[in-house]
Amino acid sequence: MIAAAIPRVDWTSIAPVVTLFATAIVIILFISIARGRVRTYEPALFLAVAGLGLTAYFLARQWSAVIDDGPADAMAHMVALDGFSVFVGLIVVIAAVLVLGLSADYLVDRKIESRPEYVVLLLISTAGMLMMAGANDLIVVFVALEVLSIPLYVLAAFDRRRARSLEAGIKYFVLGAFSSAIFLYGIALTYGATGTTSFEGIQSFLATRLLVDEGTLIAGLVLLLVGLAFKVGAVPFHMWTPDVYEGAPSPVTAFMASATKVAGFAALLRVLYTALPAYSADWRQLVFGLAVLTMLGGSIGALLQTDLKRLLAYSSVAHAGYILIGVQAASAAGLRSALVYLFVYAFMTIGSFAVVVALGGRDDLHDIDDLRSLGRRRPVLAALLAFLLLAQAGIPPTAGFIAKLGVFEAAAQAHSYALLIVGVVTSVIAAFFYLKVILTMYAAEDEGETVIATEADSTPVGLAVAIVLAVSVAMTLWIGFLPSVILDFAHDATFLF
Amino acid sequence: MIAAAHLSEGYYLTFAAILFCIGAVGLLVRRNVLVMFMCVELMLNAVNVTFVAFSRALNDISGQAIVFFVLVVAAAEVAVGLAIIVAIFRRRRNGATADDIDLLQG
Amino acid sequence: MEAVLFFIFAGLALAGALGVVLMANPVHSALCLVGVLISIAVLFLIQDAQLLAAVQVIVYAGAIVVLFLFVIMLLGVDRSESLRDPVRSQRPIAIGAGVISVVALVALGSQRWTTGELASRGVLLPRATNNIKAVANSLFTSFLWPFELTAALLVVAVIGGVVLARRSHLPADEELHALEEDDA
Amino acid sequence: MNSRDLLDLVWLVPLLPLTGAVVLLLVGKRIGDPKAGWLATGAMGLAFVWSLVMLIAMLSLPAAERSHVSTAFTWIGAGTFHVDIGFLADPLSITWILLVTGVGSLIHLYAIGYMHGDERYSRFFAYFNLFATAMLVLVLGSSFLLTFLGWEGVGLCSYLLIGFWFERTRASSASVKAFVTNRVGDFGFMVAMFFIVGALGSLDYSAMAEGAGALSKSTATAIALLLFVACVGKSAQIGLHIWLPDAMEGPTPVSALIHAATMVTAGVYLVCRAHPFFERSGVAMDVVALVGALTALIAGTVALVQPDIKRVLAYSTVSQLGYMFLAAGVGAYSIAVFFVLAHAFYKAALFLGSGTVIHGTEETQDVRRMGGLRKYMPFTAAGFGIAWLTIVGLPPFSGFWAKDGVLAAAFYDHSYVVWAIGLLAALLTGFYMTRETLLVFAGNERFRADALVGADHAEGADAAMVTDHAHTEHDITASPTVDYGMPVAPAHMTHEPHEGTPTMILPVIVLAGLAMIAGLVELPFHGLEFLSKWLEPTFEGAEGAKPTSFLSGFGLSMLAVAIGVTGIVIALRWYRRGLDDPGDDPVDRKLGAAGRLFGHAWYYDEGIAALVGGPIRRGAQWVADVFDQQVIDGGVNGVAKVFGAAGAGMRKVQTGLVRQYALGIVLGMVALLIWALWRAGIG
Amino acid sequence: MLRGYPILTAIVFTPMLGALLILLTPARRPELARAIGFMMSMATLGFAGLMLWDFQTGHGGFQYVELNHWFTALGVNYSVGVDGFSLFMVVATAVLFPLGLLGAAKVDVRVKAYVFWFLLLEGAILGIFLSLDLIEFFVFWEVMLVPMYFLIAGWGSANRKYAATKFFLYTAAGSAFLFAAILTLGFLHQSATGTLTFDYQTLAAWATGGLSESTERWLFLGFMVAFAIKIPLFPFHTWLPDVHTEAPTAGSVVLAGVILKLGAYGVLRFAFGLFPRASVYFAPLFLTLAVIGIIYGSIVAAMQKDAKRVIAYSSVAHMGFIVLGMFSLTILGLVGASFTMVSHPLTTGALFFLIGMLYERRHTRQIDSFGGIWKSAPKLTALFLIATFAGIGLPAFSGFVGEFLSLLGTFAAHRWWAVVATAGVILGAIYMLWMFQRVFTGVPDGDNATMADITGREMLVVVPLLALSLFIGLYPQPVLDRVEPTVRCTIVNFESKAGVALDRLDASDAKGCR
Repeated sequence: MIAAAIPRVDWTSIAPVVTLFATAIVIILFISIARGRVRTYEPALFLAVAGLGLTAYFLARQWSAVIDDGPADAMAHMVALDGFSVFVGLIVVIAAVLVLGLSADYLVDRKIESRPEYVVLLLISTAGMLMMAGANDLIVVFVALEVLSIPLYVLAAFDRRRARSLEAGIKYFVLGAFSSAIFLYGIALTYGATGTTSFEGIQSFLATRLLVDEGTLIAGLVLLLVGLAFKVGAVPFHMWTPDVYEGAPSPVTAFMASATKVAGFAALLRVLYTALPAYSADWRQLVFGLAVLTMLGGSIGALLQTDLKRLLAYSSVAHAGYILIGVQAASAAGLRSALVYLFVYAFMTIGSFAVVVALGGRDDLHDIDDLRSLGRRRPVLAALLAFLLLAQAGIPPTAGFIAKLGVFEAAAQAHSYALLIVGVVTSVIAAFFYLKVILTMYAAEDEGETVIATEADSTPVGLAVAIVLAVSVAMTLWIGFLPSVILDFAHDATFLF
Repeated sequence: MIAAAHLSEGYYLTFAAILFCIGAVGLLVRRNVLVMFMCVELMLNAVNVTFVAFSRALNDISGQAIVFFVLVVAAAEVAVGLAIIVAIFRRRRNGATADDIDLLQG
Repeated sequence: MEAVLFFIFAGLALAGALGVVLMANPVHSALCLVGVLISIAVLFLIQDAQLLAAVQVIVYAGAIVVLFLFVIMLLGVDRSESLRDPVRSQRPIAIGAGVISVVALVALGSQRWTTGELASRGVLLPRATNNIKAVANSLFTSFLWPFELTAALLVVAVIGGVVLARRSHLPADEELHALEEDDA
Repeated sequence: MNSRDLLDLVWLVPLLPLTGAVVLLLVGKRIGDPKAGWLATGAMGLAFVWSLVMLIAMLSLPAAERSHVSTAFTWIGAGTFHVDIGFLADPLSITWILLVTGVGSLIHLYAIGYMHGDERYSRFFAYFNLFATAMLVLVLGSSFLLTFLGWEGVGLCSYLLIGFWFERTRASSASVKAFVTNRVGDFGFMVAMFFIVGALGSLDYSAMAEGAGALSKSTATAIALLLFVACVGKSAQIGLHIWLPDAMEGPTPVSALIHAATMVTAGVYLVCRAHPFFERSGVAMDVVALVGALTALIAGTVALVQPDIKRVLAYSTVSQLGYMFLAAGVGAYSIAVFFVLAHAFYKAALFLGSGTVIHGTEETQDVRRMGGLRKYMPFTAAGFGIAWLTIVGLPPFSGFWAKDGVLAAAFYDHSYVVWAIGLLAALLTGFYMTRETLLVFAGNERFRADALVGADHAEGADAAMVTDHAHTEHDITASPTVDYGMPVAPAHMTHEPHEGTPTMILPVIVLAGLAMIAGLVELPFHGLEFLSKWLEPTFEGAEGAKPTSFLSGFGLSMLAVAIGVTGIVIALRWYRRGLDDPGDDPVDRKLGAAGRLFGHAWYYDEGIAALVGGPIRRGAQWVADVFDQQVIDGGVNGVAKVFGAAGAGMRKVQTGLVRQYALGIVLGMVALLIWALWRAGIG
Repeated sequence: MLRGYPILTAIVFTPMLGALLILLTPARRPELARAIGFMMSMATLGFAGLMLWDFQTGHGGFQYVELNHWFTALGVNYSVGVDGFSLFMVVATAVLFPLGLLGAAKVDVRVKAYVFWFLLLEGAILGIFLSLDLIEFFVFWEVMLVPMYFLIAGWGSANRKYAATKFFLYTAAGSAFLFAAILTLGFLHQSATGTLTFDYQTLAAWATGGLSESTERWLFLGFMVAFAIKIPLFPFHTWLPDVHTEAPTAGSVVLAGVILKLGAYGVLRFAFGLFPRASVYFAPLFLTLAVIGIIYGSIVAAMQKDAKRVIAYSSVAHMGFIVLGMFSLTILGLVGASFTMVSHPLTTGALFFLIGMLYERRHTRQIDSFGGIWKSAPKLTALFLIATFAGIGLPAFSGFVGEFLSLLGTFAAHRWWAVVATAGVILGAIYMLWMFQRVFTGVPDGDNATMADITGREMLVVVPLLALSLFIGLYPQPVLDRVEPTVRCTIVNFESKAGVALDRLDASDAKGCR
């Protein structure tokens, strides 16, 4: 009655995840041994970056394997090795490196304790995301979701001396656990309805069988969607985002906004595109509704915000809405556009948070009013923030425009004209609050007040943050001007899905 | 292999649905963070019951295997969650409820 | 026989669940939770999930709930909660939503709960020893990958617990001080 | 060089004054006073000489071939539409350029002295030359569009010159009023051109000559009437006449040149030029004749009681222009042109004379404050007197022949109504011109400081001035159409009145002389109708009715003279000795209520001013302030407000309570579940 | 001579290159930025002049076409070309920008940034006029907003934040629909033919046959919303006065001069080219809006208290003439509209420069606070007077030719619209002259009495514009000859695709179009 033998371990497919775990363990061991004797933080950072670099190398290996042999699965069909997983994995790894860059000085400056552990948690979370990218089974999705989320709960609350950070942590945790339970229930119902949790199993089951009584499956689908919508921050499951983004340490927020969102969408795309294509007519309706609400909610919610991080949180909600447009298209173009959007979005948002980090600010509060006449006080930072915000607003020739163009094209192609209209209209609403920030930096000056250079103005931007900022801006510009590379990359990724 | 006179899985599943929703509602109406966690545990248990019931109905062992993962996840969540609570309550000894944690809003 | 046991323990479990939600004192809630968990263990048992029943009692009732109680005591948050909800609309809406959810889920499921393919990843084995084998088999073959990954969860739980619960030697931000003064 | 080659050079005529204008605009200040004036006058004089050359060249051609177009280049060509910059030399245009350059030269000459000492001396002459250019383009244009170019050009110059003394609010307001009123007419001109293009495909006069006859009556009527609207504007016919009296705010030479001799007759030119349309229509001719007659009459009534020396002349001009249209309206184009010539001479003389008077009396314009000036300025008085005799229509001066020709043409055209009206207007002309002449040059001297003030009439100041001041200072409606009712200003002269300089006297005398003898060009005797013959190629087949017999013609003439003399006699009786009390004008007393009606120009201006300054302005203000800002822009901003409110709502929902966020999740789940129920076909 | 040389790319990217160069200059040497800016915009003018000189007359299709792949994954190419519609807009743009920089010598804060944005704006606008790919067009269309936004926000007057935001959002709102329509069009084409492309010529050739009439109408409206806002057509005009009042002088000049034309150009090029049937169908609607705009703009202009607002509303009226001419769908109307598009930048540009000079001298634009300037600043007044009359549409100035042809064309097709619009001629005189009267006549007092007259440099800015206006007013043929073939092609397109006989054309007109 033994169903199967122990599966052959396909190292290619799991190498990235394993590498990250191994790095994390190495760092933990190092901490335990070296604590109190030598500095542990810098070596931990170094090890982490090296591990991430190695991971990227393995991802590249995976890519060539996929190119050569086509998509495959491994570990008893639990792991998918395809263009999609590599693409998403790459975004996540890049995001993790950039966030480490943001964190390096930040943790020191703010006197946050347990810094090496921070690095470990970040690595494990990243590993969870990689797992998610290659998930081929609902159970793997669930476990990966937890592996990436639980460290994030801790990271959000990491600045323990700040009440806001703790509050972010507890809120994220309660709601995260709650939505995980719902998601899990969805898995259970789907399991009952199809007899399996494997994507391929579900897909082939639904492809070969015409279910008469679809109640359980539909209920499962709905609950799965709720859980994933929570992770990607879609309205009305978004309410945690503003609070958590605002309260969490800025680099963590950057990580959540970029990598977590990527992972969430990876899961969503996997579940919907791989497991449930037979029900695309149904979930397209739901995603349609979610997309509309998310775009509207994100852009309208941001209108009156006074805190920069909170504003960026709402903006990330709005972005989720645009990505949902790509999801809703249920086509290769939709998938590709969503991937491109995620890629671009990661850079834009990390760049924006890099400015937030560079600006410092007492108690990590970021009132937009404090940006007053930043254009005069810190011209370079102001210009970069303005640029990144305009990119987020989707103004060409930035990557943001290419991203939006992609999802809108997908919508048009899928005849989702209503989404297209809502999308373009909310872009305009969204432009308002980005402009509000820009105006504060540039036009608010010389209204009778003299520009007072604060102490923070003279603090130089740390090298790591500067590099992160430069990379983000460079990518945003580069993709804006010459998007072919990334478009083709994403195209191949979807082709090999 | 399966005895004929089983109770239909519908009973278990209905029970699980009710339990799940009690847990969900509990999380919504309680203000003590620990009780809220317990409600999450209720929800997870409801899911476990669901898995086991389906497992039997499908005559498929994986449903039971999955419950193990749920258990692990629940344990890890509780550990971290309680740690966060401890960290918060260290600072605020006067028994704050979830409603008092509202610095972040708007 | 199964039906009788089911109704008894399902009823107990629901009562316990209501207890968790309704008890004003968190300690009482925790105790009710224990009742729920044990009842569910029984339900596992009657469904031929012997291993799970045992684990349920050991891990859940034994470890998790104790942890809860420990934290409650540690923090001294065992004061009863006021029964009036300051947000007046919350309770009716929550209950209404809960009821609708139950009705909807049951209505959806009761068309026909189980529609899936049978025995896709190994069949159930009736007796307890066989059950353990079957589960183990499944975990180490089909679910090897997620099984390995759960290791990460445990690592995270440890690190997270340590990091967060560690006593800080640095003062809190001014803001926190201010809040403490407010509370006092 | 044969005469056609010579006629090709007709563009030199407008070019000469244009050169003058450009030079003066660029370096006029450096040329200075009075050299700038001499330069401008020289340019005009040369233009006149060249016009004479053109005349000779034209005369050397056989009558049937006296039409020559010289094309410079394509102005606008698009699609099938094509207009050239081209000049048409034919008897009509040659006549007009002779008039413009001839009278223009004299008035330029006059202005040298008149404008002496003005701080913007050279600019005045630049404008003057520019005006001449535009006027010459107007009459020489080979198409409606080029005529329109000139038409607008003279409007521009008129604007500039009326507002020449821009420091005076009255002047600047009058200039705006003139331009805007003319624009109303231009509207007609433009729409007429659209019709013409639609009907004929071309705006060339040659196309009109060929195609007008074949047009439908209604099209022709539309074109003709629209063109006439333009003429009404430019020639200040009844309805759009309101700007001309105000135009007297400009320097007097301007009044003489533009608002008497040349520009205002452009309407007559246009009717003559476009006569095929009018002929084809028929109805339009009647309208022209009737409007002309009514204008002659009504403007005459207004002139009766005006106290301002120039304003009497202004209304007189309006009235006289009415005669010209009357003539054109009954088909007597040659007579109309003849009238234009005659009028140009005598009215220019009158204006220049009045200018000299104003100049010599330290800017006094109120005839009630003059009197007996012939003693101080004998030459001017002589010139003015001759012109007076001419305008009132005493034989054998040109005025007689012209007016007689008009009335006869009307009578023999069986247009008895307009004839009767014209006759009546002659009575008025006789009266008001005599009144003015006597009040200025004869009778007691009322300009001295010790003269009676007429204080008891001071409170008679009424509406005209009150409305003038009621408006804000810079208001389009604040233009001084009538000064009637203004109290007599206290005498302010510090010196004795004096005669003008020789350059000012000479033109008056010359013009008066011309006015005397101009009748010779068109005598209503067989073989002596030189002008009609000369113009015959232009007005081919469109000659007005002729007296059937000498006797009946003579009878009519005598009747007209008699009526004119009646007016003179009445005025002589009232004003022979001037005014005992400057504040007490007999005409006011005798006419009573009618006098006030006439004095206020039938309240037409005040009515329009009240309308524009009142409801129209309030309406526009409402549109600008309420509708535009609150309705339209309010709508735009309202959209933003709606989103803002939604954003505020979202902030409110975000209470910070984690339970509520969870509730959000649950509610979202419930919504999805309800969708699922619907999807699964349950409930 | 220029065939084979990427002259158009040079035109678009020279200013952008200049902008990059300026970034490299040190901020404390503004004169360097200014010099580079002026040089690069002059170089652009040089290229544009070269193109104008070399442009082949009597040829209605695109010239100097360049086609390069940009990102084919989304069907987007970099493709530029010039025809009669865009030719003079490019030249007008190239003329206005150096003058704008010259006129902005008074800007003394953040000069580097100012010149940077200004050059970027020039490049974007030129890009809009030259793009032959719809997405590329849209990219430039959106890019243009940014520099303009910063110019208003950074160098505007008191209420600049409101104005900048309003400008950006209002225009972006319109563009949103344009964007949606472009994408939809592209994908309808893709699903019909299998090729994903946004190439204008391909789509134009396909659209009428490939789209149902109702789809065509919706797409047309999507395009028109964007264009109507930009033009701006009544009732989408309220952003214009707000922006004009707040924008710096050169910004206003460019805004009125070319940015407003972008909308009209969009209609000519894209709405007409892609959706001929819908254009015919909706023509009465837009004619009516145009006529309302003419009358309404004039009335509201008359009542303004701020000189810039007067000109702003006058632009609404002038743009009404342009729209009127276009939607007459006749050769004369289209030629007239195109001509007005060339002429309006000259006259209105001059007016805005002059008002800017008044503002620099008196720091107010309130009409009431002026008076009698003629006495203290006669030369400035003379130029203002000329600009006023040029703006009114006095024959001999360029405005007249355009308006006259527009009206003539409209009259042939829609008599009563033309008649009512002609009435706008009267109103135009009222508000302009009334403003002139209040500002320049009377006796000056206070600061007005001591106002400095125009300087040589300022003359250098204004005189060329007015001289050009006079020149093409008297001799418009060079412009008309280059515009008309393209207009004929458009009309041929209408006749063959919309199936209506709009004008008297023969088969020879269709040659050399596409």
